[in-house]
Amino acid sequence: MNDAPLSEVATRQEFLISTIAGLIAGCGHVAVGSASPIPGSAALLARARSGGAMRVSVLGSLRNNFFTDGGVELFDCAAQGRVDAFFLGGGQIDGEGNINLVGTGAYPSMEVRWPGSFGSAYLYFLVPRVILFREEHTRRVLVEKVDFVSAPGKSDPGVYRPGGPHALLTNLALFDFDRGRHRFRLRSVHPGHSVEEVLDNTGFTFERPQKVPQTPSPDPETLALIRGSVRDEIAEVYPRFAAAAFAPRG
Amino acid sequence: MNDAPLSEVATRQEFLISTIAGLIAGCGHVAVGSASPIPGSAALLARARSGGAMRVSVLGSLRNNFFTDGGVELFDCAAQGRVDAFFLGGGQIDGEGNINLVGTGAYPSMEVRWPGSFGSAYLYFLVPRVILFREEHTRRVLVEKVDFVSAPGKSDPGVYRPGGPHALLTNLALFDFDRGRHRFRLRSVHPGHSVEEVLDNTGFTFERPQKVPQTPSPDPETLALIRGSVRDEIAEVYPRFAAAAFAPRG
Amino acid sequence: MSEHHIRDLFDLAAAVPDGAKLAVPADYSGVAMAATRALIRRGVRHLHLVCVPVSGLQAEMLIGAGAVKVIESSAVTLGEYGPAPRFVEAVRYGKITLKDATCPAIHAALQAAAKGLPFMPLRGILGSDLLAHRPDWRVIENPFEAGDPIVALPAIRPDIALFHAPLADREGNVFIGRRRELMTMAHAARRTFVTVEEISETSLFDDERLAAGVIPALYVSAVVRAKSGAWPLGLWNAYEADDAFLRRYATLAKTDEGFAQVLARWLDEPAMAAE
Amino acid sequence: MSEHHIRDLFDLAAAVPDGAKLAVPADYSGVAMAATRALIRRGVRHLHLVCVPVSGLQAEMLIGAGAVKVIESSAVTLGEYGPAPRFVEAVRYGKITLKDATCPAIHAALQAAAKGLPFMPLRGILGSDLLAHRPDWRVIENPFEAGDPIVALPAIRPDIALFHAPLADREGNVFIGRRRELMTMAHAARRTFVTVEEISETSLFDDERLAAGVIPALYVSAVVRAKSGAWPLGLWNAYEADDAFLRRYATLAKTDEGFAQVLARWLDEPAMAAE
Repeated sequence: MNDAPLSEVATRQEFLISTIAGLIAGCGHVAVGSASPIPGSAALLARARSGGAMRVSVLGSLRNNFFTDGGVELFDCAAQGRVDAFFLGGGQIDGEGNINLVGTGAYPSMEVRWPGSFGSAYLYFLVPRVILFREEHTRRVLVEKVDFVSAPGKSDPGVYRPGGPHALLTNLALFDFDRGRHRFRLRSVHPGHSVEEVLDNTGFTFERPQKVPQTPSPDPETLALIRGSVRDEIAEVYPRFAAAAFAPRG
Repeated sequence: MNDAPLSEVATRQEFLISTIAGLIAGCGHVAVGSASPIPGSAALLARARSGGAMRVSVLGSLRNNFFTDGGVELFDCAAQGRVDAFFLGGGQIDGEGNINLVGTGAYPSMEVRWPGSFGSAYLYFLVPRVILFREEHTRRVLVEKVDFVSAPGKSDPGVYRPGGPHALLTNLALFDFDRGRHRFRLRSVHPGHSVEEVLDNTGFTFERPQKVPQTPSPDPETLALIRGSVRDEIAEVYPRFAAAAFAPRG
Repeated sequence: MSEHHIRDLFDLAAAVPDGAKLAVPADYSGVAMAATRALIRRGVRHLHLVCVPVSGLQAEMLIGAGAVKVIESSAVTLGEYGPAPRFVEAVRYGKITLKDATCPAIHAALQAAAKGLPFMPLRGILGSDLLAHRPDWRVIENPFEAGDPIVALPAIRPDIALFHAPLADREGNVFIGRRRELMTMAHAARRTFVTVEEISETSLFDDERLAAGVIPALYVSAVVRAKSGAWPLGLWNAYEADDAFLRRYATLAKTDEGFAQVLARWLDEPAMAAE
Repeated sequence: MSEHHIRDLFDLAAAVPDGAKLAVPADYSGVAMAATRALIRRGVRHLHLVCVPVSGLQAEMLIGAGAVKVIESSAVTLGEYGPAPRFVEAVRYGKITLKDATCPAIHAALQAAAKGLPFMPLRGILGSDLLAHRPDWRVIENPFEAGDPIVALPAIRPDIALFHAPLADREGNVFIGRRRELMTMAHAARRTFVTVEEISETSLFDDERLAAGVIPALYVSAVVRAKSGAWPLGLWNAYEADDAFLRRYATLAKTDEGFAQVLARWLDEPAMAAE
């Protein structure tokens, strides 16, 4: 896996797009928030493969966003149970699935301040399948305990919470989240990387099978879709991403 | 006052329109509910006289209704403090200003059932100047105590209530409502009627001045306005009313 | 659109189960009368009718036909044509369960469902006998100010929202213009069935001006074409109510026999385009 | 429109008092940057900025210019152009009071104000550190189910809502299309100031399609024409953000000197049409 534009080899972004698309297959409605070109591309890929069964709402798009009730609609729609999957990131993500989009150090005068929590403190509770996606896989990002909980990975019994973390994808590996044990479990390591590398670069403990499989690479058909209709569609919202992230068309 | 179409004499409806217009003069925004041709005409008259200072929202109109947020907007708008006057009727109205739009006898299997409370249980609390308007002036309508309180004339201390009853207009007379004492006070009796007639036909006690004035009749200029632009505008919503209620143009 | 097997009014009526909590709009908003006729023809029973926020001929005829068990409404009236006689009769003899409401309470309870909330607070209502007869409405304290009571209304989540609109497209997007209460109904309900005058071959999202007044297909389970689908009621910007029908109805429906006669004639009217 | 004396950006800026609670939209919605420039020129101070539900360059520049005392937002970021450097700096040195929120909480609190409610309940949030740092947010019991905690958010009633739209008419009706959050802002705020690209000589209510996406003049205090009024940000369906400006800004604003330089240059740009 590398960024070289060889048509038979996926770029890093194409690989991630393909992997995320696999995580949301079968969903009826996938919503994509702002500043999310890779999840957006993945949702468009999954839709292309669904034979018309999947809806996708890409925030910021005019052509792939059918909301007509303003900024609140995504949140209402999720609370109605009409959003099956969503994507969240995090400046920090910890082993219990807590995410931090606010900053490091003591609140409020933080050493490092990030933009803020966006809709995470709500959507993490209400969307059944939340995919945590953060490209950087380091002990700086994947920590034992976040400095600030923008949105918790687990809730007390009695708290209304139909949603929560489903998986965590980074540049190195893919984890499932075990909602019973509130811990991540390594599902697969990406080609060119090892379990040791994952262990070295992860600040929290996690479960793993005795033999960790490799994350599958996209097949040629998938790559053609990504470099074709998906690239064209995502370019509406993320033109610079579309120009840089994909290998030339086959 | 009669229904004869003599251009110098107001019809009963024209007289009421003129009287209501006087009650809402100076308001910034007057809203008119459904099935209210006389209040609607009165609001349009008051607007015509205001020199552009008054807004009017007539429910059911396309030309004189600028709401764009659906059926809830009138109520939200009132709660925001942006509706200065509204009109309510009542199958029964009692001496404390309670109104009943539900029926007579024991709820729920009532002897006489009326349509229902509409928005009264809300707007009566929130609109500063609610005009009670009921053409029939009898002891059947104006009762000592309503059988069912759709909306109360007064509220306990501590209840949020910027609005309430302001006046009561019937075919016989005009009353003010004293919000301190929670009682009506006779302001004037319409031409051709007497205080005795009002007393005989009112089921509740009310205050009155020693000498009760006569309700003023519309002047020729007002009648011309009513029979001109007001008639044309109200015809959009109430064509049958517009055809029947007005004297021929002068 | 998720229920592609619904292709005509017959299918639509078959898809409304007995006992459904059915939300319907006020006369000014677009009432699916052709679909209502199909419902009565199929003999629907035990409906829990939620009127948003009031109803007229539709509730009246469903009640007269014996299709309604519970009605939640702020009013039922034929408006200019007078009282709704079958409603009045059913109330007097306790044939239907009443949930008397006030307009903004129904809007707020639907908005609660549309926001996935268990309840919505609302001003007013305190001291009204409505509250005394609605054990499902509670009075709570404003958590931000002691001694400030406020009503809490439980969310209304209809099983089905049913209404008539001027236009939809092949995807199931529906133009409702300024009739935003229809949007709230669709957001709040589990399923939404819409009848329309016309179906556009191009997407309603192609025109940004139109788009602002569109319910997205995401919320729409089925669209069926029904030309003059609001008749004998009117449709905004399209046609007026049928004055002669409504006059005749208001007179005849005062008696059981008269109602049976007007209902039978209405059910016998020639089938509509989509039926 | 109620404030007819406001005829240009100078008047508009003069009508925003120091200390105002000012609601502004997200970048995708229509940001009144020309008006923001006029505000900074007039030296506005102590603003309580409510970002609906996030902000970018606008909050960043107001903060850099020392105009902001309190900021309530779900995020401040330059998006593709990276962190908002003046915001980050102001946070680190405690120069502004933070009211960190989450997007639906800001929407809900504005909807509470638009409905005249003291508060709105909202799902989620429980267990987030946001709640720990927002003493104005409360946790109450769902009155309809014991043991079901839910957050109650106090209404946000802005003194002024300020945004940029493509079109208004002479009456003060403003077309906002699908950007309904602008409608909620206008309903919630005491006063609403709008800058627009164009002013139509005919009423926006003449076209029923357009009408569905219109904020009625009833809620609009003043409309001022400002061609390219969102620049250097973009406006939906009209123009893109100014890539070169934003790149330069993101680089220069990392230092006090760089920010002073880019701000001074921005304030010196030739006056807009309406100024």
